[in-house]
Amino acid sequence: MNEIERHYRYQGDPLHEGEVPSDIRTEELTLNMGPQHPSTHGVLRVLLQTDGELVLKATPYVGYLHRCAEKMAEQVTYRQFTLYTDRLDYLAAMNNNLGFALAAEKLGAIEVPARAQYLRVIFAELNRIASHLVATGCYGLDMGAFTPFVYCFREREYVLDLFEAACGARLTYSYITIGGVREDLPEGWIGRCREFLDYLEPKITEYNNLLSYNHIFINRTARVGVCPPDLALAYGLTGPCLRGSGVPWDLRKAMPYCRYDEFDFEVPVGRGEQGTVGDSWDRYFVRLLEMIQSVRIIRQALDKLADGPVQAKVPRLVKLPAGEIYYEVENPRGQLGFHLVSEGGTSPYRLKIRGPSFCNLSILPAVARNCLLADIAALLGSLDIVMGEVDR
Amino acid sequence: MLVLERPKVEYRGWSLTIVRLATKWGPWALALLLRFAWVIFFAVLVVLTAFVWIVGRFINPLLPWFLRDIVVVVGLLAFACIVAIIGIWAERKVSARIQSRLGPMRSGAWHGWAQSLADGLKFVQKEDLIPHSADQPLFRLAPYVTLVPAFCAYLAIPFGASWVFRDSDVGLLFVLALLAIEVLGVIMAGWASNSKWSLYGAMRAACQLVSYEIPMGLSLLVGVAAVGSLSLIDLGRAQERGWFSWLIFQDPFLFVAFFTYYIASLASCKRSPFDLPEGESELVAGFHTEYSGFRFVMFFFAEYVAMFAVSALATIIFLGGWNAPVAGWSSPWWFVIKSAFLVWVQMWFRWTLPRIRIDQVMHACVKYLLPLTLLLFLGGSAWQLYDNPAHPAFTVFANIVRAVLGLIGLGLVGLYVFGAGYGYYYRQRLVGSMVRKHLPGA
Amino acid sequence: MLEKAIFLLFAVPTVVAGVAILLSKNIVRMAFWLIAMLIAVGGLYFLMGAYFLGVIQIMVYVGGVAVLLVFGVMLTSRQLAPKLRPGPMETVWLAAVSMALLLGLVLSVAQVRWVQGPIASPNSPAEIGHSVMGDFLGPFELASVLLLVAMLGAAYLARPKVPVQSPEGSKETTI
Amino acid sequence: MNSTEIIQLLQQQQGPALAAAVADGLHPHVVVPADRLMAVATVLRTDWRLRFDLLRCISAIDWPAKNTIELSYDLLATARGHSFAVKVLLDRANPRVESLRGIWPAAEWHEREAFDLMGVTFLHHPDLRRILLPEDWVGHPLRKDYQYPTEYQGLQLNP
Amino acid sequence: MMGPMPYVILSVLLLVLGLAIVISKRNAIVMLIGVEFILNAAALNLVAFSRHGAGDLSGQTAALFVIVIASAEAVVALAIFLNFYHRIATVDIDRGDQLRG
Repeated sequence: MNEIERHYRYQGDPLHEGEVPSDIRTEELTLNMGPQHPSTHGVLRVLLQTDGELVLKATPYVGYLHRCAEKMAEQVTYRQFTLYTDRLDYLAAMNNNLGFALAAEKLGAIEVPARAQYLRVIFAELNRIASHLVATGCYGLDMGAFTPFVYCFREREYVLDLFEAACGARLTYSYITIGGVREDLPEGWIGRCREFLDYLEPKITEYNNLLSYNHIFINRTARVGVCPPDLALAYGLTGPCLRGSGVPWDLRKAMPYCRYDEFDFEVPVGRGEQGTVGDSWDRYFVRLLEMIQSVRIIRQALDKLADGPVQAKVPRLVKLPAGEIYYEVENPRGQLGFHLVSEGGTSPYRLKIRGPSFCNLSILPAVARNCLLADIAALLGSLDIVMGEVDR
Repeated sequence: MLVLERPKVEYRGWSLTIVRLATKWGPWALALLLRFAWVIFFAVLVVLTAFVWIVGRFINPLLPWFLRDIVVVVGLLAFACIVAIIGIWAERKVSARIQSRLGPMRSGAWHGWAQSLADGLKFVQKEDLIPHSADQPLFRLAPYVTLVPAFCAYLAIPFGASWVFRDSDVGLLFVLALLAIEVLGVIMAGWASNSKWSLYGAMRAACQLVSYEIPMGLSLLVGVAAVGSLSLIDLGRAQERGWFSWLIFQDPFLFVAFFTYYIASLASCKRSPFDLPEGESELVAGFHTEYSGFRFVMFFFAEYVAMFAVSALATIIFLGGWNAPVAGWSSPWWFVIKSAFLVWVQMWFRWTLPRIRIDQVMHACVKYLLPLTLLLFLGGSAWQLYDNPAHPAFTVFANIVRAVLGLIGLGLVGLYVFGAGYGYYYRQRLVGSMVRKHLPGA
Repeated sequence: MLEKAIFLLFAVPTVVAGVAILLSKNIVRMAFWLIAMLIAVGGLYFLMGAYFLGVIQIMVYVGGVAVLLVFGVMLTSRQLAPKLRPGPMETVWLAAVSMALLLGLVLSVAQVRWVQGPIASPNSPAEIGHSVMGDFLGPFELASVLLLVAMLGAAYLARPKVPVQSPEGSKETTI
Repeated sequence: MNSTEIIQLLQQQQGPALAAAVADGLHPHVVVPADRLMAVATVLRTDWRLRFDLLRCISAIDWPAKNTIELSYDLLATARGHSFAVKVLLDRANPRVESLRGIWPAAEWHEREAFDLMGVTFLHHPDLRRILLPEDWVGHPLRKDYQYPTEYQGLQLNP
Repeated sequence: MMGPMPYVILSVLLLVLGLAIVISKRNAIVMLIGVEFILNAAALNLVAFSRHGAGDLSGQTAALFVIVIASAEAVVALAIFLNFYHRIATVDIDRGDQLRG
């Protein structure tokens, strides 16, 4: 056991089992927060060892939504695989498409026109707003406040209408393809998009008074499910979960892609306002602030939207040269990575997908120890898991 | 262009056909009844009195009193059912209004008034299964043990100065005792359905309800100390001299006692921030996870009946039950309006506040509510010691305090009315999605 | 005649509850039979005009102690419905002893000639208050001391052996 | 630090261990024999100049032609902002390698997935069992020569 | 008016039932239930005699004290049984034979 393992021991990391105080011996229930449970956001099964109201150990079981997208990638051409990327993180399909398209374009050294890149930024950020709206709404629902859920979904309705006007679909768009964007915007779309941005801005302050600074909500989420920064990094947490723990790491700022370096926006980081740094409240609040930053980015992107083609000249059957690349994109839930190995054929030789929720979920056993049953719901809600990209 | 016309929906279930028939022929029957209402009413009255007079003379002098009690009890049960039905419908409409949606609009003519009826019929025809390993007799008994005390509470609640089934001089304690029995129904349900989740619900319910009975009882006793009698009629009669004679404005301790009582009553009805026993997001559905069909309706019903009963207690003791703000005009309608307002506030809490954790519930009760109510009780009874003609200086001070508190009360009511008006005036007419109507051809 | 009818209405459930507890095997059912008995005895108090006592019985006993008992039963019963099988010889001896005791007591009670004193009228809590503060003041103070000691003792006995570390260890959660 | 400096630094620390090193191209990496992986990983994690604290992904690639299974560990240093990869070539019949669970706990689930879908066994792994497929599944789907099962627990599957 | 006789007979019945429960059942909690039976029998007697015999309500206040003390006793007894339960997994009285611990 080298000094690094000792390094992780002090946070009660489950490297060694059995440090549960043994002489609490009222009846020990093993409880199944089964695949269908209102607060597990999808088909996730968590086995809880509880003693009365106290949860001693929580072990997640995944794999109920496994469709083996990676095996199918080897039998499908590059253009056809963009349809599978929609189904990975079904709440942020635009960002998944963007990730795969960028990885393929980098491997094939395909040059994407400027207008397409700005369109990609606009749609990726709009999808980030929609996904964060779902996350904050469902988190309010987990805590028992039903109303914010309904407000968030009302706002999300406008984003989905914008997407429907642009690419015809509301959830699985496959709008961003290799070489650019499928179609150009319908006329009048930009005006409606600005109207939506002006409509959304005051709404976020409304959610703050309704939920974020609500005394009961703060008591339920502050100091609950605390992930210290180095434990979060050790378990590979990325996105709002990592930034909630105080690590200012955002791929759009650190390793800019698709012209993100041309926009100025801040990276909100959890500062432990209501409790300690890295608790559920921080992760929730970072998502709220990120929505405001996304609005700023979209506004700047809309101003920079130049005319021009939206699709580079890419052959109908894309053939990428032999080679290998690992490319990551900043998704609403974290860094979505594509490890693309190609042998020069029309379909990838091997494609490994690194889902952010897969790593975010892996911290659950380490953090959910000696907490109450209701805290499990708080912790899971704040990690914002989507089972599509955990099970792939 | 795709034109969406209203889809022809065929209801095949017999329950919904009844609702459709009722809503189709209902208004006609109602109109007929209304036109000849007065005639029918007097006819029934004459027949009844003749029957009672004959029975009284020939069979047994005690019987008319017995009949009167039966009629009153049936009336009370009907009132409780109506309260629950309106409560269920109102809860849906209130939550819709808060969440900027319409709520039930289709079953029944105006604003879906028959929605509770439709729910009831839906639940009646649903199969209510009993889990195999459940404890059969306890499982069947539990809904009744929750429902019966909630209805019995109405026996002791006076609607008007003499409108009460049987006024006993321990009326207040009688209602509190009945609410204590309701805990057993919840525990029985949780234990009998033999599943871990409902066991958690039962455990939580037991802790919460038993521990919140004490602050609830104590804050009521502060009012009783002011009036000196436990009977609800005396409590009501002591507040007959208009707005400033209401107990809530008598002394600052009583003013705070109203709010502690209200919080404790929220917990004892398992409502809003304290709805842990059936915390949906953690416990699936808490103690009534395994119940379906008509048994579930009983739990659902008992909740609304208990909600109104508890608010009725609050109005009688703190807000002067059937007495109007102006001295003379006391009538049962004032009692119903005030209780309905308190029930509306309970619904308002439910759709705005998240749920608190079980250990916070216990901490709130033991560390904050209990000592506070004990202090209030001490202060309230001390205040009563000095607030009598023997200490003229203090009574002058007491009158000033009474006036100030009354003005604060008026201020609060004004604030509420202003807020409601402001909200109504500046509400945003939300028609469909704001974006859709701009799209070409939409 | 009416009073005897109502008396039987409340007396029979108490005896039935007692016998049911003797015969039943499932602990939880026994607890709920106890609650039935307590409510029936409360009814008897109402019949005898002791309204305040009846209400207190229901509130304190049924609402508090019985819930505590059911809680205790739930916590300690390892399986959901533990079975208790007394041996055959035990039931015979039990029946014999209890029958003998019953007969002896009833016969001795039957011979007593009751001096029919004045019937107490149904009283209001105020009178009970006066009597508690009046001639029962001594026992009242003693009872309050006893309750205090009982509460402290119970809290001390039932504290968790290992302080449970709450999230972030800020405050101890004892459930 | 760009990848050439990283590779020079690694050569100083673990000179003989590096089988091959590719600095330019889209995926700068260094190939390490299986038994030296733990040492190189510790250097990458603890050296103050490198400080790779985020293990992004472990991908297992099956090369039946070269009869090897290639494991690629993609790393990222959030403090320094540079990224790098370490590759290990294992023989295809019995792929065994040391588990990096002690250095990066994030590796636990990635290694379980590699074991589940590709059949790579990791030594000293806390609980090496299938993560995505059911416990009693036979075979490792992501291998190139994987035959689709026609029957699973009584369910017939006719392709 | 039927005098105190029926109440006395009922309380004797309750007493016997309580004793039978305490003797026959080996579970600690059920013995507690038996004790509750006996206490209720006593309280019933008190109230009956105060109504028919003495004519005032001193019996009722005595019954009030019986209830108060019974609840205190039940609390302490349950705390002891929970502790007992911590030491030995079951609540079976025969098992509680060692004096240590």
